Amino acid sequence: MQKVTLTLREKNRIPIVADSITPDNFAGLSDRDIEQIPVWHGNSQVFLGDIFEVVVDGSDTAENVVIEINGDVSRIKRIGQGMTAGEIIINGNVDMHCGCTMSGGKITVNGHADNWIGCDMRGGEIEVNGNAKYYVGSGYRGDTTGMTGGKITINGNVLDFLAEHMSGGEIHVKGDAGLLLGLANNGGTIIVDGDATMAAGEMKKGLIVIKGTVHEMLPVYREDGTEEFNGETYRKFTGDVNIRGKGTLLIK
Amino acid sequence: MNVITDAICPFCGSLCDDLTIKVENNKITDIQRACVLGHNKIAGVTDHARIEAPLVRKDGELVETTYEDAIERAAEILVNSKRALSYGWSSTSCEAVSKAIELAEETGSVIDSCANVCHGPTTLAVHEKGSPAASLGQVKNRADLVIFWGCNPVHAHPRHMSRYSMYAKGFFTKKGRKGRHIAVVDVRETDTAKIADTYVQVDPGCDFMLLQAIRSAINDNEDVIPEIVGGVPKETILELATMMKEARFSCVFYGMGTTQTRSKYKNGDAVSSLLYDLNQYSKSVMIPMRGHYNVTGFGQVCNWETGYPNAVDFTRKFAYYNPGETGASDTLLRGDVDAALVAAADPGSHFAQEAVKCLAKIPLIQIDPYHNPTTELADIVIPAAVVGVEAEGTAYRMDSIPLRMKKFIDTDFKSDEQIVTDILEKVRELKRGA
Amino acid sequence: MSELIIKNAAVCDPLNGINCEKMDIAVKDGKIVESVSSNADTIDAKGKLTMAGAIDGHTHCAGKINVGRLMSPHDMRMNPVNGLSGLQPATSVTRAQAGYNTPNTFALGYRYSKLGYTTLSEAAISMMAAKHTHEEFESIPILDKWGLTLFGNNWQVMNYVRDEEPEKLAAYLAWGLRATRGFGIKVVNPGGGEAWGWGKNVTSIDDEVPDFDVTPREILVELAKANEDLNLPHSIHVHCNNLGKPGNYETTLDTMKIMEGIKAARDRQVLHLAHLQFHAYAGNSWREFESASTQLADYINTKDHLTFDMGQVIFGPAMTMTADGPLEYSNARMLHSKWSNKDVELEDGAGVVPIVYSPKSFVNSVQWAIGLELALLVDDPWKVMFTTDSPNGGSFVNYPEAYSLLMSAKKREQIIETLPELAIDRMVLPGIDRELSFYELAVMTRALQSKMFSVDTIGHLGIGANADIAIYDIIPDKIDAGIEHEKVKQALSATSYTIKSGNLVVQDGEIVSSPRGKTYWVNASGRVPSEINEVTLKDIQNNFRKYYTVAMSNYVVDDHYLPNPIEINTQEA
Amino acid sequence: MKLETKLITGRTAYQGSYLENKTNPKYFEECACCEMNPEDLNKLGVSVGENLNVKTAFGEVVVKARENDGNPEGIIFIPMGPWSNAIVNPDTGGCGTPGFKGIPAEVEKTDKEPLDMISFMRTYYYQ
Repeated sequence: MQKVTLTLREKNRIPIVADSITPDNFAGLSDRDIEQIPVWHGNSQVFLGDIFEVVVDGSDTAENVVIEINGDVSRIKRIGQGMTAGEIIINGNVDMHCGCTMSGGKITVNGHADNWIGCDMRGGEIEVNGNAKYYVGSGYRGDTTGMTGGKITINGNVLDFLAEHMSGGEIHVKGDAGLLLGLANNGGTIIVDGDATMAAGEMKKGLIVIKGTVHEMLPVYREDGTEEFNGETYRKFTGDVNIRGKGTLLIK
Repeated sequence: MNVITDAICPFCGSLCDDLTIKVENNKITDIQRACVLGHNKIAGVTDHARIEAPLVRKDGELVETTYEDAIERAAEILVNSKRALSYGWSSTSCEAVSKAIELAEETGSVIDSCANVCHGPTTLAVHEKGSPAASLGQVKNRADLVIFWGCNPVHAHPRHMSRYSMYAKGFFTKKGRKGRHIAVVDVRETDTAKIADTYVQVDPGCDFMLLQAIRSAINDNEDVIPEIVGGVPKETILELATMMKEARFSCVFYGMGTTQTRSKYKNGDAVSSLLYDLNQYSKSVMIPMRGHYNVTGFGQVCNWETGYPNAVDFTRKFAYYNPGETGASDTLLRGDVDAALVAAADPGSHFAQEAVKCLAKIPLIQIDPYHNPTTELADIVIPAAVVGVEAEGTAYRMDSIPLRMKKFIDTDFKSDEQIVTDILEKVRELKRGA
Repeated sequence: MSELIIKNAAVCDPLNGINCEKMDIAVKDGKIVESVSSNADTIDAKGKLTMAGAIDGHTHCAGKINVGRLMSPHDMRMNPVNGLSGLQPATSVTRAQAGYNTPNTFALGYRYSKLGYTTLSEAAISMMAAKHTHEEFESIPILDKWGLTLFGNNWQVMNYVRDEEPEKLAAYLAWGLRATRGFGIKVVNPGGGEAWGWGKNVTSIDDEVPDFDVTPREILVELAKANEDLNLPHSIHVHCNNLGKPGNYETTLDTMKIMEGIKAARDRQVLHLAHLQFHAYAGNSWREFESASTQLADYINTKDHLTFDMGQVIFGPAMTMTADGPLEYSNARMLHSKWSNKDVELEDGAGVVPIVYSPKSFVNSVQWAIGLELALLVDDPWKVMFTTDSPNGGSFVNYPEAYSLLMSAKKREQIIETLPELAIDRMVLPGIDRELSFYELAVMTRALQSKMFSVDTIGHLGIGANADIAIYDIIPDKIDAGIEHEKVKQALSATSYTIKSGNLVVQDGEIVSSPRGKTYWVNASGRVPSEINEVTLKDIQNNFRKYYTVAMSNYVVDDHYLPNPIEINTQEA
Repeated sequence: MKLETKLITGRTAYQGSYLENKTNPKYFEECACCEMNPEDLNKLGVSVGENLNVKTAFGEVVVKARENDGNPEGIIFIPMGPWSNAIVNPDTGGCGTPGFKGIPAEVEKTDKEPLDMISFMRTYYYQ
């Protein structure tokens, strides 16, 4: 077990890109080593030690590294990018691209997350105990496959374009979702406990369940009886008919 | 007297190239064939209040200075910034754009064009689905159906209709307007809608729903379409679909009504998907109604020089692109830039209040021929020649056809291209010194 | 007065009959000379393989590649070929680089230079957007460029063909080359592009083009004749009808046969067939799809009037881009992929569609084999130009991969073993053991291009040639490319030195300087009698007045767009 | 009386004609105005040329009333410019572009006068 505690020294406005904050990168490193990892602050390079007070307890391999981040890191991007193992706990709001492309391990955000959390995720787990903004678990610009594996749980609400181009894995939003969630889903599972608007266009395959109200049902799904999901009965829709999709959309 | 024929109008993305300009003693004395927008811009070079000299803000007031001083101050601001925003570059030449990109790369800045508040979402839609397009002459020579969706050319592109779309006569369209069906889809009955054959009124923000419904109709999936979609009756939706399927050649011109409304880039994406299916039955293309005369050119140059069409962030020395994060409005709303260079655009007028507030707080350099709301916020103001009137250069029409803009009259003002070149040189000098 | 001497080079220079001989090369003022003074800078090449700068005779490097870029921001982030793809930061010498299949202009220049390339032939200039191509040319550093102008679906061309007015046709072509500053005549799916204006296509060389009362056959033959009447340095450069369709090899054979009677004005082919791989398919459906490379190679081996390029496929993501609009639409429908289209009034069209060639796909695997088969089954390397039709078959940064496939039967065998059995049944590659030598590779990448484009200053290292030189970290007599194919691939991926017009631009695989390149264009107007020119101009003006949406004066590319021009005047030749 | 509407902003030829002439009072006249259906004007008891306060979740602005029977009831139009942009939705929706159209807006009659360009910029942006 290796515990790394990062405490933000001073809140920044110009974004810091800290894709080096991962258990993989920190495994086996001392506080001095970690302090000397370079990160971009705007167009200049600084070091993690300039940004955070770093305390390391123990030394271990990535799967046994726990990184705890304290302070408002709502202007620090890409925390946990590409991580394969271990754990990150963020006690505060976090900036964009947290946990993007990660393939293993767990990130917990005890605050709100900005856009693109868990984008292009391959595996592992993300839990946000507040809200998240746009493009949770989506693909990046131009890509036609986004999240392919892993699980994202948002305990609050999310904004538009949840899980765009998702092709695997699971997303559970316990609050409401915004516009156009699950666009071009190709095999992922999306569950929204609250409401959603214009859900699930161009779904090829996969499952989308909306437990609350769907505002403005897109005219691209064919009603196909009912289906049970977790002990409850839903109206079942199949589509997107325009791409001969075999996706399932369950709504109340 | 000097008569310039086939002159190119530097106003909108129609980039009309048939103007005749008469010049006497370095004064424009006659402008033929321009619309009111183009005429006022070209005539305005001498009529309107120009920024007469470089200005710098001292104790809250803008006071005159020299080009040299203004350029040096501008360079200092950029060199000292951690993340500057370079914005605009849409009413200027491709040559100036190219230099602006080099400056952004050199200073580790973010650079974005007016597409940010205009057709930026169109670009995002192309990333998703591509763009089935054509040059405007294909519409002129072939189209028997033209659909204006969320655009109002009577006001925004006045000569578009006679030169390319509504009235134009071509090889297969000898009857012009008579042989062509015009449909308008909009949230209000615009002046364009008033002269159309079909007007479909859609509820605000429901374009995406309507486009999906038409696509379902095209694909013989009428059964999934409810009786009313976005305020439009099913019957009308089926009529639109039939109209599109039966046309020999159709074009959807789309504007801000699709990009600036709810669902944003998904509307353009949906037009593209609709055409992807429609082309199995009937030839159909889509062309965005671009606003600034060379906002298309910015996209072209930025795309070939950086790999991305706009919203490029060079803070990490390589090109990083992600509208929503690196767009001009995004950076200003988040307040995560510490200086701005604005050229050939007026965010003071055309950005949302929250974004303008950020511009007002940070050091702001403006390059422009005219005093405008951005000037009110600027700390350094560098007057420029009017490109397309006082300086030549390349511009791209809304259909990506390049044209070389002419210079009609001489001026003592520096061109945008020259000003940026000078700033870039000064930046390099300062960096070498540092 | 800059002087340079390259010592102890193992020179491979087929145009001068030199096969990996140890020599010195002297350079003065950008040209190769007999000797230089003792003040000359020295490069000790230490027996390394030294060739003329390579020439990519068919690549999509400027113009519609920008549509590809716009469609694929994810391509900018892709990095499958280390050092030659992906996002790379700016340095004190280089601008920021991005991309793989559709890299930015700077990356194009740097990466081609690292591979030892010094000249590019853009495969298609859209006439009306020609300024765009030249703007991108200007932005691509280091390399020299030219572009081939699209004429195969042009209204005025089709009208003159139909009306049997060969002189006016030639006059129009000369005008078009000048207006677009083009190098030669490109024909893409003749007639099919016009049909695509109505969402249709043609399916053989004898289909009638809607509304124009001509056939692809007539367009092809008349353009070929006019090409020779104008004494153009290059032959017509043809992308046949029916690209990418099973059974299309018959159309390809037809196209080759109708050119047999054309007399060449110069010592070169009268027909160049572009990316032949895509036109060498047998079978009547995708289920029956199989290689037709034998049928085509058998014909080519008996004829001397044509050259072709491979259009080799590279496994992985690629970006198809072509003036063949209807093809791209059917590609997009078949692949369920993004689709861009760009028809140009009175002239031609274009489409761009991303693709992934998968070694698990039987069709893709056969396509991969066909390119290699064509290059290996045609005996004479002077008929075969090396290409991937970049980025249609794959990005140019993969050329070393394809070179090593041509040079190693063992490597081919290793890959074939992994392909679907059905694919192996439908190809002839497993039975081919030919391995190309460095000499033959130099023919296909340099010497042939010099000849087929009639540019005698490039593609070789003789006295008077441009000092465009590539030196690779290979000792030719100490390597067996058949076995050490991986080593060959690595060495050909980054030169020890690339010299462009006498300037050192690459050293040890890194860009060390970035001079501007030049642009070639062909002026054939001297071959057109003035009275013919006059009447033709009237027709051109008429088209502008009635049908074009730009003025004629704004259409032509002026000198501004060619700051470093090389004008080839066909009158003088 | 207050009217609940949806705000659309955009180009007009008149606003566009003064695009490079924004210190001209005509630019102010052509931008600091709100086009409404005559029925909506009736409901508010406002005549053309009188002043309206338009308020959204993002700000408020005073503009002159104009009539346009092309606007359906409940849809108001303010030409693009500093006045309209004081009340549009700044959120870029993760796509870079703010919401310039379809913004819920509350309209009522006011005695306040619209601010000319320079006064407007100073009032809204000089702290």
